Amino acid sequence: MALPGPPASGPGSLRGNILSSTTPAPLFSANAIAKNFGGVQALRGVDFDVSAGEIHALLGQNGAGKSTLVKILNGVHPAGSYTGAVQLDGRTVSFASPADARANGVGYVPQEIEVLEQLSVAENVFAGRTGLGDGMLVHQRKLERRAGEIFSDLGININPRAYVASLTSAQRHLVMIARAIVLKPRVLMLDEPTASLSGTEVEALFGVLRRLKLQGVAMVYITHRLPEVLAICDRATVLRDGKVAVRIAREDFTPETFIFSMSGQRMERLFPEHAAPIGTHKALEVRGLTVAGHSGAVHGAKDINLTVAAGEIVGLAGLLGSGRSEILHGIYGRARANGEIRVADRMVHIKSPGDARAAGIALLTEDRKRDGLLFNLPVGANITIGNLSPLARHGLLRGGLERSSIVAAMRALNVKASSPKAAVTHLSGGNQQKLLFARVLMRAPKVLLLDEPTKGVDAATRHEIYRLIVELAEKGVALLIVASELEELIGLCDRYLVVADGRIVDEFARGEGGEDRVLRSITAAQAQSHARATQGDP
Amino acid sequence: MNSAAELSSPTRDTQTLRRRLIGLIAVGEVGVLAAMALLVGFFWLMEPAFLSERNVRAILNVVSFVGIIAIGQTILLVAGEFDLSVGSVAGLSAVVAAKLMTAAALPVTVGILGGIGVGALIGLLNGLIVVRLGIPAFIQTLGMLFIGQGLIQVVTGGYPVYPLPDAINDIGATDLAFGLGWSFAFFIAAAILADFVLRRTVLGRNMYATGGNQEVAHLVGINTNAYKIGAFILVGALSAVAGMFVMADLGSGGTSIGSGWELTVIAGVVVGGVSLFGGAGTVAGGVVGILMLKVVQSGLVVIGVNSNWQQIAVGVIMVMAVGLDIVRRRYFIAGA
Amino acid sequence: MNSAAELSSPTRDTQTLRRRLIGLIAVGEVGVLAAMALLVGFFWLMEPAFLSERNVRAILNVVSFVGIIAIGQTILLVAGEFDLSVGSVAGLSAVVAAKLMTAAALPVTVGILGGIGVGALIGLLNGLIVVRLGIPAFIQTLGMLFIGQGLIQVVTGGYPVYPLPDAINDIGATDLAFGLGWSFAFFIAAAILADFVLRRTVLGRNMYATGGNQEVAHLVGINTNAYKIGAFILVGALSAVAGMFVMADLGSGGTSIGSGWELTVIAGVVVGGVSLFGGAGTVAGGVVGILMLKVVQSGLVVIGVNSNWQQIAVGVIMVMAVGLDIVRRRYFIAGA
Amino acid sequence: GSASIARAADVNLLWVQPMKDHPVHRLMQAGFLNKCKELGYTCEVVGDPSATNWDIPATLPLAEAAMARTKFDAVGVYGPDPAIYSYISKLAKEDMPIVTWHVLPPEGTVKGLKAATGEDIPGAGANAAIAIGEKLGGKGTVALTQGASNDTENTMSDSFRKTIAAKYPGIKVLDTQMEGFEPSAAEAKAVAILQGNPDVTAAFGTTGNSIQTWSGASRKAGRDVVIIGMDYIRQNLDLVKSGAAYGIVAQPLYEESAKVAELLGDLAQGKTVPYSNPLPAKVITAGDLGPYYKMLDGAGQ
Ligand SMILES: Nc1ncnc2c1ncn2[C@@H]1O[C@H](COP(=O)(O)OP(=O)(O)OP(=O)(O)O)[C@@H](O)[C@H]1O
Ligand SMILES: Nc1ncnc2c1ncn2[C@@H]1O[C@H](COP(=O)(O)OP(=O)(O)OP(=O)(O)O)[C@@H](O)[C@H]1O
Ligand SMILES: [Mg+2]
Ligand SMILES: [Mg+2]
Repeated sequence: MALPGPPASGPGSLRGNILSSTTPAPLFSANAIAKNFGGVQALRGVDFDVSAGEIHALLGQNGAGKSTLVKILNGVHPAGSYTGAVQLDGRTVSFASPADARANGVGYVPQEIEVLEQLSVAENVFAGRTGLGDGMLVHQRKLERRAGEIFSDLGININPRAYVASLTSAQRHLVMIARAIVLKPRVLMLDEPTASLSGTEVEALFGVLRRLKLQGVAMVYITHRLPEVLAICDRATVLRDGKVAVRIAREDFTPETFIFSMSGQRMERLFPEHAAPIGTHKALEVRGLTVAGHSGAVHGAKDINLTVAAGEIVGLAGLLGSGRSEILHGIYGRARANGEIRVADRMVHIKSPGDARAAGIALLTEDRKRDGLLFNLPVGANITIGNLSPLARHGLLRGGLERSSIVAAMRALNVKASSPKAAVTHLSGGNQQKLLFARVLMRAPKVLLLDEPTKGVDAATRHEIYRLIVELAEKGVALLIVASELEELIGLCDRYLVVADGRIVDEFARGEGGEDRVLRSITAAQAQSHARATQGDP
Repeated sequence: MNSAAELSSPTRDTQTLRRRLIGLIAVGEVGVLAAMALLVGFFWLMEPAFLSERNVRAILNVVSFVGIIAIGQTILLVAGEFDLSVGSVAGLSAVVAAKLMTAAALPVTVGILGGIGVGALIGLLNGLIVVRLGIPAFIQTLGMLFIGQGLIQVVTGGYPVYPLPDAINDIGATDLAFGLGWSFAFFIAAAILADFVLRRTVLGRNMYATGGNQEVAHLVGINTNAYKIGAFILVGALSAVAGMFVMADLGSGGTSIGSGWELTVIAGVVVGGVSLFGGAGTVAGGVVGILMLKVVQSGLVVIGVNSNWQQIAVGVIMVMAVGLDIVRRRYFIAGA
Repeated sequence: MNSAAELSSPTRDTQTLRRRLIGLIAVGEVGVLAAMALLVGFFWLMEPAFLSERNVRAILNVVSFVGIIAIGQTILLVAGEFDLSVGSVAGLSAVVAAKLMTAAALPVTVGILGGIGVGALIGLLNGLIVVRLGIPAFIQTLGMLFIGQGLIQVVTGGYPVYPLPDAINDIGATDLAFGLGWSFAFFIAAAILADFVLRRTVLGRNMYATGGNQEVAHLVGINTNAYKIGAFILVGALSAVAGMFVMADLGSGGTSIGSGWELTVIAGVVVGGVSLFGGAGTVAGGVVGILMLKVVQSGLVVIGVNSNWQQIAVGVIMVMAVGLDIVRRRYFIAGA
Repeated sequence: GSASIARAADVNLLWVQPMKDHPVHRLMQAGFLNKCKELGYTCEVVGDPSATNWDIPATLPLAEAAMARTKFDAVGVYGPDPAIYSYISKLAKEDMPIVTWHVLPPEGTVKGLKAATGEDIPGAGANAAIAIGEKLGGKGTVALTQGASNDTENTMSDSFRKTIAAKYPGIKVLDTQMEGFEPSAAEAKAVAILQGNPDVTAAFGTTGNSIQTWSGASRKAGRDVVIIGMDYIRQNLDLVKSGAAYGIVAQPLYEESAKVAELLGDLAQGKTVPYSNPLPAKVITAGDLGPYYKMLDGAGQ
């Protein structure tokens, strides 16, 4: 089996705790839901239900309709904009807005990052709560304390007073999860909550979800990470093209059944073989790079030394907020950085992303909503933006040429959109991700920096992306990849580095390492830096 | 970053002091307060009469009119919208109130309530159209600015409503203390209340959320439409109050009350750190901002700057005050 | 949604026709064009003289002044900024050019170049301060509006610059064809060029990206600062051109040229579908929007609406035109 | 206060005028300041620096600021809006001698006001009506525009209308339209009036720009219009001379402003002055331009 199973010491070992599924009466259910987006039939009569104390996985390929379904169940798509019925406790409910859903004890963690950047973490966690038993007055201290408690439950260290604008995208995601949990919901719907979390954080989240489960909360859990389904879910419903393809009981859970029911195909192996030999010349060499943390709150990165050979795939592993993204941003000229960068043995001075691109470097960013998509331009123009010079003569766009290259790019990455003129908001999350991938590939970069390249991408397409990455490597492109799923780095990379506190602390070759060893080197590094700090020796 | 690191070696005491100072500088209103303090000091040095009772009183009096509107505009900006019709609503409410008291011979209180009602109604209309129909606030409230100006002419036939009942003139002439009247008292009370509501209540928090990111606010269950409409109504009502205070002060329901205020008010509150794009700013900041603009205008006259150059100076100082605030943020908050 | 599904049964032919029609309605400028067509039709029915050659000519002439600025403002709005100083830049450039030609007795061409230079320089200054120092465009350009007004007084001492050299008066009086002069020719040529650049060139595409999400545009390697500064310079220079055309038309460097244009121009282009928040809109739309406003103003006078009600009607029609556009989008594009 | 009596050399006068930068207001300020220079007074002008917005609340604190700094002996307050009367009375209560101009409020209506000067506004309107009535031979249609709605212009157009109705029943006067203060927009509006009313043969405008507005419009509309407007600035004189316009109501802007300086100076030096100081405002046509050109040349304009 090429698919990795759950790690031995991971959440999977708790499988026995799960109550056997003698399906109790559903707490929350959807009957014959159909939803049409101006011609696109996103859902075609879906029946779905979840019981108290159950974690129900909702699976499906990108664009299958998962997010649409939970948005209906949460009132984001208000009653009247779809057909079918929603029932809570056996009573029919029609939510006109998320406020209605919340009032009925339905919590929701959206797929895209939706936070209030100008407010503090605590204020975000309690956003929309009217009072805390104190009438209309806000007790800032109390909010901060409660938020702090929830974060320590989640096993993470986020300062409740920090402004959300200074958080990394994974931290923002955790803030959204906390925001849903403080509601003490009876039903909790999580749309890909772990897409940007790494192993440790996922485990902490699972701890919380298990506690909620024991308290009888009904949960809907959407993910593309199949091991998580094995680890925590009681039942799975697979959507395909807006219809329920199959319902799977826990007894029948295997990654193969999931993949087959989602795509109708069997997958031989998830990670392709990286056969071609790695080139000998250094495509990217970074010496003594120090990256300033943005807006003061993120630590940045210190004294980074790394090389990536042509045709080599190098990964960056680490915990949330460790500075992996910052390293990429430093190289790409997005964050202020000092140090030497060489591309193909030539020293380059990168002051801005424009310089990086001129040097043949491309970056795929992590937060597609904030840093990736241009919502004012259609799908096609989103792909070609930044790559227009080859499509123009004397600054004049050549319409035909642009169109054909867009179509080719969409086909190569299997971007599912009604047409190149479609609005990007109408694309499902995974398809948006593929669109951005198409954009960075368009320029044929020599060095490709990928920050969470498969965030929100379904298993089948993930396989496509892995194959693409390997193909690029075989063509001599140097790749530096940040991925929160360690399996991904282990399966894909020729070598991966461990980042902790903004420094590179360890390195593993292909096949080496594993969750435990990586964690151990992170802990060691943290202890060391703590010691350094208390000795007062900078 | 580097300089901060170098500085971090001294003893604990200076460190805490430093941190406290930075904490103080980080307070939102400090930027514009500092700019204002600088200006006041400068004007006073150049011409001590600047701080004479007479001048201070004149400044405080005039700032109370636009200041009352600035309170509402700040809240509306925090909620993510803005209103260009404030001046014309002020003027319309004043002449409606004046007509009710004179032509319709109704009691003064009815006239005042009528004026406030007109303001609140226009605010409601603005809010409904912006929120429910999705017309951009710029267009709706600019349209309302024109409509209000037209209605002023229709109501008055182009002639100021004059004279007014004595009761109204008395309101304008009352000296509560230190030569300041009802308009100033109302302004201060409203400013303190509004600042408190924005800072410390759930209502205020939800207002920030609404303006910060409407989509998110909606998602977390805030009735963003209600908040926005409420803020529009508030602006309308406060504009009406301001218009009627001007009328009482001048003793005439003039047809040009409020003309040109639309940009003054927004400029003032934006100088005071309120964001044009929603979700940021405080009433204290907005009020100080507008006070600063009036201080500048008055100070330039006091120190005898040639009148042609006064407007140039106002423009330059306005930009510089905001620049100072940006520098403060960049070096003391980000770098802290 | 449902009705669309029910309608989708007929034969292929009507379906394609329907799709074509919807495609036409979906074109961005159709909303405001439809509103304008309705209005023109209405005014013409009420008073056929509305479409008399002379009236049409007069409307086109006057729209060419603000229209020239609207072209620049549209591009700047697309790039995500806006400029409130356009009117005062127009006025200042006009009087500077006039002074250069008269008091300084320089050749007319030097005067014109000087005027354009002043406009471009102010645009550059606006751009640099907004982009490099991070001062919000609202404050910087409002400050510049004041500065410009002050400078007009300084340059002229408050008196219109009059008489002007004959060469300038000739420019204003030239009849190129159909009674339309240089300002109209310039306006049309510039509008066509700018529309083409925004629609079909790399420059235009990058402008949309810059205004859509500056961070993203920066990350894909676009020099967003350069684009914004460039757009500011363009607005400044075009404002100068417009100001000088007004001056040539009037035969006098008046001190109130351009006063009040700041809101008119933005209102016009926003009515034409250009977004205040950047990244959306076309020059064609912006130009049609401002034409519509002028048509309304003229039409109301021609059909003899009482002057008190004219402004009210302008306000209402402006809001309704945008409303029509929103309805169009909601039902024909989303539902298509 | 002015209890102390000043000598000519140290007379300090203040001039308070909202919408300070309007071109016509600038002309008045020049009249005042030049007269001050001539008489050896120290004079200052304050007001809200706008060319389009009439904002009294914004103007008053500027006057207060000037008075906080300098002890003025007398103050001129621009009067065409009753909203300023309460301020006049307030200053008068402090024993400050106040003079207003451009309107002549009947004595006693504004408490404390010492003197007023200005043209006889209804008279000006009547004169314009007679000039147009004669020129048209008692038949035709007249368009009427104001810059904005304010006491001076309202009064003048009312008297124009009344005089026409009384003396020339064969002449029709259209509803008043507002042309505003921005020249290109004003001209477009005038063209629209001509288009909407093919019978218009004359136009009267009560604002300083209207001669330019109407002569431009009549040229663009290709119509012969008998035009009368306000203010003898050079461009208006030229337009009358060239025949593009018929006449100018020679508002004594310069003279009334100079008169303000005289009145204030006298009051400051303890002299008594007459309350009402009306000045003639006749209609001048192509034959009467000479002295006006001379006056402008003399004023260096
Ligand atoms: N607002 C919208 N307008 C138009 N089409 C939409 C809209 N939202 C979703 N769709 C379409 O509905 C379908 C289902 O989308 P949805 O977001 O539910 O997919 P998903 O299963 O969540 O996929 P992913 O795994 O990529 O997040 C897609 O074809 C998508 O393009
Ligand atoms: N200049 C910048 N402007 C805006 N956001 C930035 C900037 N630089 C970094 N960020 C954000 O900060 C984050 C980078 O933080 P960091 O490198 O510490 O995280 P990480 O190790 O990748 O961990 P995580 O899993 O939390 O993303 C990114 O999410 C990015 O969105
Ligand atoms: Mg989804
Ligand atoms: Mg990251």
